[in-house]
Amino acid sequence: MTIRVWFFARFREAAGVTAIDFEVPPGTTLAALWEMVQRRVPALGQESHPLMAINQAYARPEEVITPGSEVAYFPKVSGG
Amino acid sequence: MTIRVWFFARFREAAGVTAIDFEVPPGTTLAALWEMVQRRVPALGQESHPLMAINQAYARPEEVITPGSEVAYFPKVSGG
Amino acid sequence: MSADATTIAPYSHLGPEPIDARALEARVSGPGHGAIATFAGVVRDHHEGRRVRRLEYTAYEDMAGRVLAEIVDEAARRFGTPAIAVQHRLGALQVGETSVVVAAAAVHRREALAACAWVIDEVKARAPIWKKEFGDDGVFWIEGPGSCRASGTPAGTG
Amino acid sequence: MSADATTIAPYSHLGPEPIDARALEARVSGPGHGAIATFAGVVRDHHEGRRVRRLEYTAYEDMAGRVLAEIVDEAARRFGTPAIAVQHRLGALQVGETSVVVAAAAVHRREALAACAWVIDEVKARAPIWKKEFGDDGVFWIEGPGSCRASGTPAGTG
Repeated sequence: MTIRVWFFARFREAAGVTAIDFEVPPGTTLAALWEMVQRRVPALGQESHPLMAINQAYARPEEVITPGSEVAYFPKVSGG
Repeated sequence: MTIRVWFFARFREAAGVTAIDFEVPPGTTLAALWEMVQRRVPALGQESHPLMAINQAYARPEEVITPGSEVAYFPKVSGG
Repeated sequence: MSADATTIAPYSHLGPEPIDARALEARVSGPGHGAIATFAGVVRDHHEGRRVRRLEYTAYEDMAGRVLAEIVDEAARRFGTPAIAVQHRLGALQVGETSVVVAAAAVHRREALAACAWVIDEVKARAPIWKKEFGDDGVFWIEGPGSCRASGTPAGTG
Repeated sequence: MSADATTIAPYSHLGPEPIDARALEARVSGPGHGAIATFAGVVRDHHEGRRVRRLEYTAYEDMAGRVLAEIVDEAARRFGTPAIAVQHRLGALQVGETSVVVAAAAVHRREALAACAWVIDEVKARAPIWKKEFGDDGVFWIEGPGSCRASGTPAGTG
């Protein structure tokens, strides 16, 4: 399945793009997809604890990605 | 010495005046003066725990009144 | 709109004029302050189950002025910021009118929020100011957390 | 100026327009509310010892909008008042400009003050929004309590 991965803030600057599509097998977790992201975007290679979201809600690394999900990775937030 | 005693809020309504002058002996405490007030103003006879101030600062019943002091008695406050 | 940091000092005022909360906020604003906390006390339409029409605020004015000044000075020391302002209104206020405003600014939000909450607590506990309530059930003096019917005022004269 | 009590509901907004704190306060005002607590976050001129000239706020906008809505809904349940509003600004803000405002009203002051403080804490902890700092020492991404120099931006390009 194709999953579109969104980046924000410093991660977006590092990736140089707002989003990248990945082809992933069923059962892929957020953590596994993040490793794929890091291989594709070496500038994110040192980021060991990104925040993760599925369908615009925070999710844990072990969460499995379902078809059609919107996935995002980003650094610690600093609004306010 | 003559001490002017000020009343506020419900105590002022009970007294019917804003202030009363009392002639008191040296060494008179706030508590003793309050008893004099209650004899003069029977409507305040049931008020056993008024707030007390000397020279515009809260003071305890046992505090001794010095000549020229401004004394006030009033109910619990309710500003805000 | 904002004071220079070097001119910010604790401020307090007691009087019959309507309170301009924005003016108080402007007094505490400065380029080094990242947080402004404001509290407004407003006359509400009910109290202890009674329908309220208006409140009349009176004070031991000289002493209340001193107490308000002491409170903002103490807040400035306690919370490490001089940017504390309080204003309390006197006289007859209708439902919806503002009786008191506290504005506190600081570098960070915790100090601003804590100072604002502390000041309004102290004002209510210490300032010699009283509410007299006029409503559908009569006239009442509010005293601390309690209240008692004003003498010579039968029920329903609000 | 004030909403009817029956129309007051939690409100949240995220966008580039300047924030009208008075409009948020009007949203939460009602005749039954005796207390309004307001918090304003303002861009300050220093951070971690650096001189700051401006901040740029960006967000994961769809998610941040959801998170802000969740926060005000949860605050309404938690503090027993529907009168909670938050607005966060995006884009470039100069020193002194307001980035976020929370307004909370309730019958009594404790709920209003507690709700206001809780909402700003949650916004800072949970909303996917980021500050990029431009100042005399360069450009930095602020991330939680820390910060790191933006890639490709040497010192002093603020």
